[in-house]
Amino acid sequence: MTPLSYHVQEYVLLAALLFSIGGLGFLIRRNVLIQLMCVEIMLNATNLLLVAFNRLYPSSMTGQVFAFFVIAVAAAEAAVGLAIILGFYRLRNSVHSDDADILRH
Amino acid sequence: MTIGSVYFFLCAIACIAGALVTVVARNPIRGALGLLLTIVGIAGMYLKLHAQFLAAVQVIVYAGAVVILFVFVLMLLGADAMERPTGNRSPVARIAGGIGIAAIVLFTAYRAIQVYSRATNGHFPSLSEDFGSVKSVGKQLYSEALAPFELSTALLIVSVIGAIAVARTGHKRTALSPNNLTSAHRFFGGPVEPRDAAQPITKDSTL
Amino acid sequence: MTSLGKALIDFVPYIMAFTVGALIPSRKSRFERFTLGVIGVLLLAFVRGLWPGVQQSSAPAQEWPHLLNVVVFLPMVAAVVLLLLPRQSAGFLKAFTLGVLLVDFAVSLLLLRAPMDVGWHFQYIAPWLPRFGIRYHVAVDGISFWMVLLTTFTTPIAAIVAFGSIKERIKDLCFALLLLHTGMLGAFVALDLFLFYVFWELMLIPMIILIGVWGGVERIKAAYKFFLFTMAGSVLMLAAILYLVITHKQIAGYYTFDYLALRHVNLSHTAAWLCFGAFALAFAVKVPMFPLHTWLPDAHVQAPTSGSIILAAVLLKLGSYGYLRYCMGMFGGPAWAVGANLAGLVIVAGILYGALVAWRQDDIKKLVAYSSVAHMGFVMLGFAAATQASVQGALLQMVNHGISTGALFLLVGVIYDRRHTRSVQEFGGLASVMPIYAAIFVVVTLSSIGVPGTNGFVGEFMVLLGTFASQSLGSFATIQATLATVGVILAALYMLSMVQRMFFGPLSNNANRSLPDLTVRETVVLAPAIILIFVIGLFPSIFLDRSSQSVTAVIEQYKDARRAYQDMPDDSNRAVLLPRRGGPLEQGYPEDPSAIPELPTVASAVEAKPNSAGGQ
Amino acid sequence: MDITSPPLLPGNYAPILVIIIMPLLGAIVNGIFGKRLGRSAVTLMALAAIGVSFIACVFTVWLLIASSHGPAPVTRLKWDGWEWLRLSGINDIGDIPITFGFFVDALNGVMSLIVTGVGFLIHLYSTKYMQDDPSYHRFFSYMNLFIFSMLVLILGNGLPVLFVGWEGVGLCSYLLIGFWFKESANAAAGTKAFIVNRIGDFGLLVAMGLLVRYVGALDFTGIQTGAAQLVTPVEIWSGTSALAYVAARPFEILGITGAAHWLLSPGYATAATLVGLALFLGCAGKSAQIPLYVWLPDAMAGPTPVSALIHAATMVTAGIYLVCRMAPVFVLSPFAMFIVAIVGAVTAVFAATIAFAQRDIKKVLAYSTVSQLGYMFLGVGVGAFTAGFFHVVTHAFFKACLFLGAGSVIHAMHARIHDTNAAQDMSNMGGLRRYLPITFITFAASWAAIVGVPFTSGFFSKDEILFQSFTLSVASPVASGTLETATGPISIFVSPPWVSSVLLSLGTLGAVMTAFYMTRLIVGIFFGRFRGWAIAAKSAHSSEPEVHSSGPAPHESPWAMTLPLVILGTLALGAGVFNAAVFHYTPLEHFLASSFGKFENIKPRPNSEQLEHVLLLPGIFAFVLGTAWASWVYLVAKGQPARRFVERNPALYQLVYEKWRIDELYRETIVGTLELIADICVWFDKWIVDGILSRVTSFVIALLGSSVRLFQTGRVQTYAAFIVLGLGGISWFMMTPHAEAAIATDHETGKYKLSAEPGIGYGYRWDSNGDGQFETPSFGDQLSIDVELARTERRTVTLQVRDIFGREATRKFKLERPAEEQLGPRNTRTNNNPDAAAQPKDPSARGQNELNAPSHAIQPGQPQ
Repeated sequence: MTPLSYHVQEYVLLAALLFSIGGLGFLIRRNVLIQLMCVEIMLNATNLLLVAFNRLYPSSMTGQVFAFFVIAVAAAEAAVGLAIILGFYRLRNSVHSDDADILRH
Repeated sequence: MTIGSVYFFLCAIACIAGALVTVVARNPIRGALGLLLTIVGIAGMYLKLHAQFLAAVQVIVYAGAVVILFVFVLMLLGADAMERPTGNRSPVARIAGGIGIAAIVLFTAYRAIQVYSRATNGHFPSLSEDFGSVKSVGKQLYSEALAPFELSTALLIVSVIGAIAVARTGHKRTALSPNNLTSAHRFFGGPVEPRDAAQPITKDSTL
Repeated sequence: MTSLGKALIDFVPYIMAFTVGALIPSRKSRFERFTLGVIGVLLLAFVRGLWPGVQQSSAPAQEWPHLLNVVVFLPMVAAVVLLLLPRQSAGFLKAFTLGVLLVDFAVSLLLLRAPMDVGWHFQYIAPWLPRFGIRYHVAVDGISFWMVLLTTFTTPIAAIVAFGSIKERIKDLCFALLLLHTGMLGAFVALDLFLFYVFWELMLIPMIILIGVWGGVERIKAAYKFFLFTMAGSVLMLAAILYLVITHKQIAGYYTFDYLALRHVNLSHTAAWLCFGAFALAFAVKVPMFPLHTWLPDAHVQAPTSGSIILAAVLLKLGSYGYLRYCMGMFGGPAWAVGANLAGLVIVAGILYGALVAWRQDDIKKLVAYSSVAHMGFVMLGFAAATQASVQGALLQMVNHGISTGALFLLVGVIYDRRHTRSVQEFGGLASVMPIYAAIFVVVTLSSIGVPGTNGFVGEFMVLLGTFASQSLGSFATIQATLATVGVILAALYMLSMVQRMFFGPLSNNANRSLPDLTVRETVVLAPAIILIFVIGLFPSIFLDRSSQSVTAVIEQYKDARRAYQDMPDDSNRAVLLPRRGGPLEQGYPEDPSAIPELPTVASAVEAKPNSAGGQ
Repeated sequence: MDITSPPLLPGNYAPILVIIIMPLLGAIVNGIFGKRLGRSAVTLMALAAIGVSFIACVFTVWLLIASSHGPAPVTRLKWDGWEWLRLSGINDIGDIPITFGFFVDALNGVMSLIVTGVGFLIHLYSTKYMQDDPSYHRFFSYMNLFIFSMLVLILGNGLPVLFVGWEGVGLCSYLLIGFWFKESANAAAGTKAFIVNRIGDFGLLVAMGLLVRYVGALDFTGIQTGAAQLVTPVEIWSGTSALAYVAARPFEILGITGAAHWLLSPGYATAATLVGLALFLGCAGKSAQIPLYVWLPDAMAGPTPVSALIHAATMVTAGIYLVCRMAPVFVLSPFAMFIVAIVGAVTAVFAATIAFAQRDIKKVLAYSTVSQLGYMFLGVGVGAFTAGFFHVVTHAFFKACLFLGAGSVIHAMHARIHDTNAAQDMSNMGGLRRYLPITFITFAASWAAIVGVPFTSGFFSKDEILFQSFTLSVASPVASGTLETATGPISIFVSPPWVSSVLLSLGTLGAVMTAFYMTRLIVGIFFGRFRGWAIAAKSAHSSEPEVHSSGPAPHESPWAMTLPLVILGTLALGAGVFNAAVFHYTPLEHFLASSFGKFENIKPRPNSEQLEHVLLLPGIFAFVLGTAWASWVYLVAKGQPARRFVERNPALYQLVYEKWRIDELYRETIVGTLELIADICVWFDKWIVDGILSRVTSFVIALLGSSVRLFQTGRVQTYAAFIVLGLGGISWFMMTPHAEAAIATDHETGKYKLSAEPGIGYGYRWDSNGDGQFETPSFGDQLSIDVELARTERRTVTLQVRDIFGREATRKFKLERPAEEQLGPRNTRTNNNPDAAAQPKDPSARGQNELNAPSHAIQPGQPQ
């Protein structure tokens, strides 16, 4: 039985698990902040996958570079997302995602 | 069971536990901490995969900045950030949806594993020693990926400005009341009030 | 008889006409006397100038090719200039618009100089989108000639009425009127199908603004309905136009949207029927024919008086003009085959149905709207019968309906401005309170019923007698004509019962007790219509001579197209290009741009018409 | 009959213009400027207009009489105006120009004399009768307009111009009947008159249409010359049509085969009959015959001079003029003549019965007019045009005199009884001969004429009609009596011999009734005790009257009213001299001969000469019986028998008093069904037509809108869930395996190379030898394969592909190498659309070809 961490399958399985938990969280939870966190989890899952495959084909570092950029974008996204949540909170003084239904009328 | 597999096992457990805590936690602060745990677990994974630079960036940027930002906003919102006891939505539908999605994702992962195990038996090849180091990533970063690198700086600046603009308290924007929404009546000159009060609205008008 | 004496003799009738006109008003307003006198003189000049005998003698006048461009685009240019004028000075805006419209009317009178023999007059061709073969091709012939004059005659009257009763957003009103005027004129003179479609749609927008902004309580619903009905029809027409153009490209090798060329495309049976159906639907909505007429009563009830006048006087005519020009012009076969059924539908469901429904209406405008359905039923019957007399009668009936229904709406507007209600029960015994108004209303009612001596009669008489002797209706001609004549009785029924309920009998509602009689503006506006009613009634040959030759040509082509349609074998699914026969009607035919300029065909070689700028 | 005009005058005969324009001028001047000109000016204008026109008429008729004896007899004086409009004949052959022109010949010369003469007298009469009416000028404007329209009608040179006058007269009667429009009853009567006349006009329009179709001419000379074309059969009921089948079905079920067979066989009528019936419908509308007479009694709502002018002397006789003018057409259809005669006779009797029970003197006179018109139509119907026309002349005189007499009585009654209905009621009158002597004498003279006292005008004209109705008969226009039609010969209807005796008996019965009710009328008004109000003793001493409801004795009307009465009275007595057929002294007949001409199929009975004197008896017998009986009942027995008759059967009396309730019958049947249909149409229009087109479509769109709106829950999660589902769908689609292959063809060498398109994680296997067996059972990654073909060999190569999820897709490629070398650079292009190359260059096909998608199957070069 070869040791656990030498095959990319384990990382793919882990990333899939993490990604589904993130997606699940995003769809189920009503709290906008938790939803944002779940998005972060999903992003991290994909980063893990990128790095794992880069490890599988080590000829160039594109996987890691790409992961690096994903982190940069995630940071920007989190900042703006939180700003929007603040604006939304000020408008509807609640973070419950169901209240954001002005467009519905 | 080598040290590596134990280390891998620990990090995996951390990540999954963190994720579960984030999703299930009633209190968002506990959720943020769950997220922190996940991120640190992922950083550990990076180390295992010889991505030292990325692990550092992960810990500094993600754990250091993003999660702290979350906690900062949570503190700003205070008690209102708490989860409102909803419950009007039947839990059965949500759980069923969740399980469904999880099943699909896991099934895809399993099939992918089958293929890859078949083709390249997923074994990690040996590496040159400075594989994941800052030098090699930096070299790649500044040679092939120079354009995206510069663009990401622009992206970050824009997002900062955007965040400030959106979250500015300054003037109080009036909420969009439903009745002065743009509609055909506005196009035809203000809200439609009966022009001739004397004129009884003919009941047999059509459409 | 010295020349001075002759001139004096020549001048006397004008002086007499002026004095009679000036004497008529019993009021002391000198402006009214002066205008009525001038109107009398103008109409006398109109009749003497157009007297059938006089025209042939003068040399064939030089046709100024740019006349139509001026007539059509003057209002559009004025509309643009209007946007720059200050919004506050309403008076200036009104004067400016009225001035432009009257100038446009005066310029359009120049059209009268050309003898309307067969062929296109005042033709102007300029390349517009050469890649698609779209040309700016405008011309006037016997059919569209009187429609142009009817438009330029009606819009100023509608403008005067509008400025009298509408008090807010004057600038938008003026803009809408000018744009509408351009749209209507363009649609009548365009000979390039693309250009026709542009003007056809351009007309819609100002009409909707007129109904939607200054209308009654449910104006927006009526505006929507009007728009949706017309759009649904015209979108199908666009599809048919494109199919025709592509088929023409396949069989003749080059793109062209020109009516002259597309008329020669003889489609296969199914394609011909589909295209005919699309065109006929678009025009049936506009006419309005039976199943698609329900927008008309709502549009009329909610439209302001001026909107109703233009809608009734001109917009309905576009439907029937389009049917004659495009449906019968390009799809002779299907039009002939559907002729008898169309006549049947139009009689039972147009003339009789319209009259019966009008009889039970309480709202005057709705009553007049349904009477328009009946009158336009006569026009379409005239086209379906397709004899020289019935088509000429139908064309004249279009002008008559424009004048008499326009005047009727004017009169309804008069009492609507005073009492703000249109239901007949509110009025009773008005004749004792407003004698002049009652007298004029009875005169216009007589014209709309079709009492001989007025214009209504001449149109209906020619259509009916044309239908009796119609060949395209075959064995049904006599029965259908008799049924249509019953419409004449019903017309008297609903109009007179309305007149009796409104004017005769005791003064039931004391709100009517103090109603003022016609003001100066209203009499001045009504005078030309009243005099024209009698002029056309007694001297219709002025109008008929100008359309007779073109009508003969149209009927000739209609029969040729039918024969070509019948020679086409049923199963073939390929279109054929009909041979060109030259002659004045194909002057301005779009040549194949890519082809090597072979020997000029007979048409362009025979006579270089001085006016046609020609070429593609 | 030539249409030249007398040598002394150029083409157009100007006085006709004077006859016509003067009344129009009068109407316009009075109408527009009347109020400002003042009452005397209006009177002067009105009377002058009609007077000048009358003088012009007299001059014209005199000229006609003078010039008709000369070497070149001139019978027509014409004035052609301008070309009104132009019609086209059947399928556009022939051009029918209609000119706005007038002409005078014998027939309409006499008519114009009556119209303007009697018209002038009535105008003179009404200057006094209407003197205290506020809208005095409007009345004379309408009267002048009426005379103008009537002149246009009788002088018009063709049916269209006649039609202008025809409807103009209808319009004027509408205006005059509804003159006192303050009471809605009068206005309603006016509208009713116009609409009923309009139904008549419908008939005239249809007749004109048929004439255009079959004769191709509308002016009278054109109709006369082309009349022969009318004797063509017209299929009015095709036995084979669906309608016939439906109509015959019930009879077949019931077994009445005769009726079923009749319905299934095609029905024919000659065009002349159709035109004749349509024309008669027009005449019935205008001259108030059986179906359309209802408007005349209600028309009494207008002022009495109006009734005198319009409903006695002129307008109602327009119908007879039309029949006389269109005699050439009527004569060709014995059936139409039969209908005219029968309707005339029946109307005469029917109207007389109603006149029995009327108390309002104007109503009695109205019904007597309808009855007398029935006589005229009877005369014209049997072919005696001159007799019919002569009765028009005499009737104009005595009926106008009767009406004006009644008017002067009503004028007198108005002094005390102001309610119009009561003032016209016979029960309030009686014994007026002492107070209104001149009115009484003239009334008696006209009574004598209408009753048919021997040697009065009425006697001669009515007796002539009775004689002609018995002797004349109309033979069929075609000698053989049958006409060829598509389905075999049909016989033309000829009135059976017994008809003439029926007509004579009906005429005599009518004459008896006329005598009875006229005597009842004259006795009721002028004899017996005065029932109006108590006459205060004229003695000078008692100033105020004793009895409360008493008043001054009714005074005689002023000279302006009595002068016309005297003139008309003398004419009523003396007019017989114009055409005393009994004494064979008939100047009118000779004068009119030029207008009517000789019709060969109007044949008198062989022994008519002897019968002439014998047939005087019915007329005299009727007069004697009627007058004696009526005078016994009302004069001698003071009306006792009448009252006993009323008590004995009150229902019958009430029915006859309410005019057999014909109005209510029409109200329920025709007007009722029309209203029902109209209501159905309105409902249909609103709910079905509008319902479907706008309500249903808007409902459907609203429904679609709301159902889609359900998806917009407003919760972010639902949107996210949908996004995920969408992604899933797309990825599923992307993952389905597609087996595609490019084929490189080289027909010379026969080498074909198939290369499959790569896919993520795909496995491929081929069957190149076409045996249905895959070379390599497992899915390898062999992307391309080479195939070698001999000449004209066909082979199908199959490719199968499997993706990572194990789903397979297969595709067959049919390869075929053509037999021998074809011209032209066929195989240079090796795009993936091999068969495009095989197309010969054909522009029409090229278009089609580019349209359809490049197919992979290689068909050898035949074009689609």
